[in-house]
Amino acid sequence: MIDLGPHATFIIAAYAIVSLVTIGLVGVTISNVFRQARRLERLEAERKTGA
Amino acid sequence: MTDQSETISSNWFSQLAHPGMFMRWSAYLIWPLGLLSIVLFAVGLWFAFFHSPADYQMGETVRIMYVHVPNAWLSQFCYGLMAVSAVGTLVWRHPMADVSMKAAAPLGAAFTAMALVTGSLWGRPTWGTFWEWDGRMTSTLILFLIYLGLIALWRTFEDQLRAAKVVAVLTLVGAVNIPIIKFSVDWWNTLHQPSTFFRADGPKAPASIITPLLTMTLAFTVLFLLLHLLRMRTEVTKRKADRLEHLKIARQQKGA
Amino acid sequence: MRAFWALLVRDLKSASRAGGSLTTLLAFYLSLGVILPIAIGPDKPLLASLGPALIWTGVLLSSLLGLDRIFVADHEDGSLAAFRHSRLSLSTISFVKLIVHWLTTALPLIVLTPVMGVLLTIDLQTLLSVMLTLLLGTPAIAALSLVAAALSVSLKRGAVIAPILVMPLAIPAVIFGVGAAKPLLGAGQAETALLYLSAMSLVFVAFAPFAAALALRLSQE
Amino acid sequence: MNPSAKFPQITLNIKGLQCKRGERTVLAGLDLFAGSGTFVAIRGPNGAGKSTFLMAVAGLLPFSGEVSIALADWDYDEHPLHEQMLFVTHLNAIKPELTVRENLGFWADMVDGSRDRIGDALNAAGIGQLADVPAGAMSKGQQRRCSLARLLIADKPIWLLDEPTSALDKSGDKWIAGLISDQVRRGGLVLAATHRPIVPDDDINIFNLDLEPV
Repeated sequence: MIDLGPHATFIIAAYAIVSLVTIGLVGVTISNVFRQARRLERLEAERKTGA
Repeated sequence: MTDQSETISSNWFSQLAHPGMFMRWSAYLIWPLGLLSIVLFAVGLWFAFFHSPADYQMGETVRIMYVHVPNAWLSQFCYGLMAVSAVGTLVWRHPMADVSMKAAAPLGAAFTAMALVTGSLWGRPTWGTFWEWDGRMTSTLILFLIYLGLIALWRTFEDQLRAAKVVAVLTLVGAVNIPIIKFSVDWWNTLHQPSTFFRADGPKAPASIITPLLTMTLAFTVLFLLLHLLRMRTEVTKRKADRLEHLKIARQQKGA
Repeated sequence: MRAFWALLVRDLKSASRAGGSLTTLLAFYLSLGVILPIAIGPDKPLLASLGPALIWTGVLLSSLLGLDRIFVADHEDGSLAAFRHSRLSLSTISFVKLIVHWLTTALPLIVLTPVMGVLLTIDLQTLLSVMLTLLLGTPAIAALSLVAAALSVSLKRGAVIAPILVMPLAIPAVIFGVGAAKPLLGAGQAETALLYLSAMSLVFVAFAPFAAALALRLSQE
Repeated sequence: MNPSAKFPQITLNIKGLQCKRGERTVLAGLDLFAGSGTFVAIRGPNGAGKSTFLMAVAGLLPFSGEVSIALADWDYDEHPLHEQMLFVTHLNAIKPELTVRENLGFWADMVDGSRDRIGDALNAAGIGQLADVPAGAMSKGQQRRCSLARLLIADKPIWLLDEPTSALDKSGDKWIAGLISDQVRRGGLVLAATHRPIVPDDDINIFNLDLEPV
């Protein structure tokens, strides 16, 4: 890693937090996509059998 | 009162954005946006760390700017998008406008929070404290409060369809107030700190800083558009599922 | 016009008769006047210098207390639906509600401010300038409260959320209010702050009834 | 307008009225044509959309389809249409801390009625002697009578009544039936949603509108 100078800890902390939150956002968004898709499939299946 | 009838306008614009149509054409955008944002992040980070010199004034801490400025920009851009969606909900009665507004609010809050955290991490080595009541940072903090208010209002409504229009009104009221808040905070800032020799976004950035800054900003913006698209698709699916659930409950009541 | 006065008189009468909310409002304001000096400590010069800021914060917090009552009473007893067929448009009704809210909330607080001045050991000159800024600034806060109340009228838990919506939007009023009351950089700056404050109050009071009427119509659907 | 003058010719034309409350479709394609001198009795089980129908006609609820109301040679600028209607919901719109006279006086001012008819209205409603009592102190039935007395202090051609007889006793039912009969005889149009059937005088033209839950 290149020399980040005297304030390296703050630079690394900033990037760490940003990447953590960003990856968290991506993860939550994608998991929601699948969660709702599965929920819709389950309800549509029920409607076909139940109706 | 006389012949008051609501006909759904069927020009191509609302046709294109009809939930069913939206789900079809937006599916094609997911992978291109995803790949583009990964490439942009890779290039941006490479520039940020390996290919740009330290700033003669800020030193190495300028690299924090490469994540702070994009988030600060996105917190404004996202509110702008929500304001346009609010007008879409209230004025053009656009079917997807409230979905877009609801999908954008939490993202806006997250980007604003990141802007605040990176701003204070940048402030510590530069100003010596984690929080300096600097004009720009204070405005960003107030914007964060407005985002929280909007999300809270969304969640307090049970009936999401009615919530959409009411939240749209608050979004527009907020949009009108943001410039006033910015102006008053800057005025307040000059009151208490006659001059900070160092504005948060620094003097005119030399070329070597512009490229990483621009690439990272583009990367974050593309990521935001992708996440916004995905959240809109999730909201459409959720509303379809909710409707089926209502039918199931109604059927069960009739049956019981 | 007859209906305009009828609504104004009715609301003022029912507010004064069901006086409970007025006493809680003043009690809350006074208790702030007690807690803050206790928390800060009896250091008189410090309290005096913080005076205007504490009074403005106290007035803002107190006026947010009963803010959801503006429309909820009429919503729950069916008056709001009956207004639809009255001579007054929804925005005129909202304007009357704004006047009533200011008279029953901000005015009592301003009248009580001298007592706060005594508690915070403020000199007479500063006290008078604070009361002037309150007089000019509270209409803006009342206008914001009106819109927030209209937005949350049909919510079961609306009462909790309305203040949160008003707080960030009321910050400019507090900035110019305290700025005018306690000029750091001399009288010139107090004038500009007063001008901004009054301009903001005028604009907010002018637009709030229409925004509130729109919010009411939407949340009734 | 003295209390017995005739109303202008009214035409109410509803075509394909559809209403949704949140996710649920409550009214699906309802048609109704009614004119002056008619009493429309809206009947149906709970959840059939009686109140929703009245709120749609009163203009308090968005709907698709068409609701057109017209008054013969009427100056709509001078007297807007939405002011020619009185809508008594199942809520009484009364401030408990104000006296009965103050409440009715307020509504007289709001809907351009006349204050000096309050006395007769209260006597007709059977609560004449409670004029200066705080409304909150009265019983549910008396409060309902006070709310319905609003119909007598102003001359409006169209009445929309949601459960008018709720909380009323036998004599109250008879009073309401008489009230509606007079209004219809004057050429007014009354739309009332009720559980217990209202039996007006026999010369009154009744139109039964039965709603089914969707």
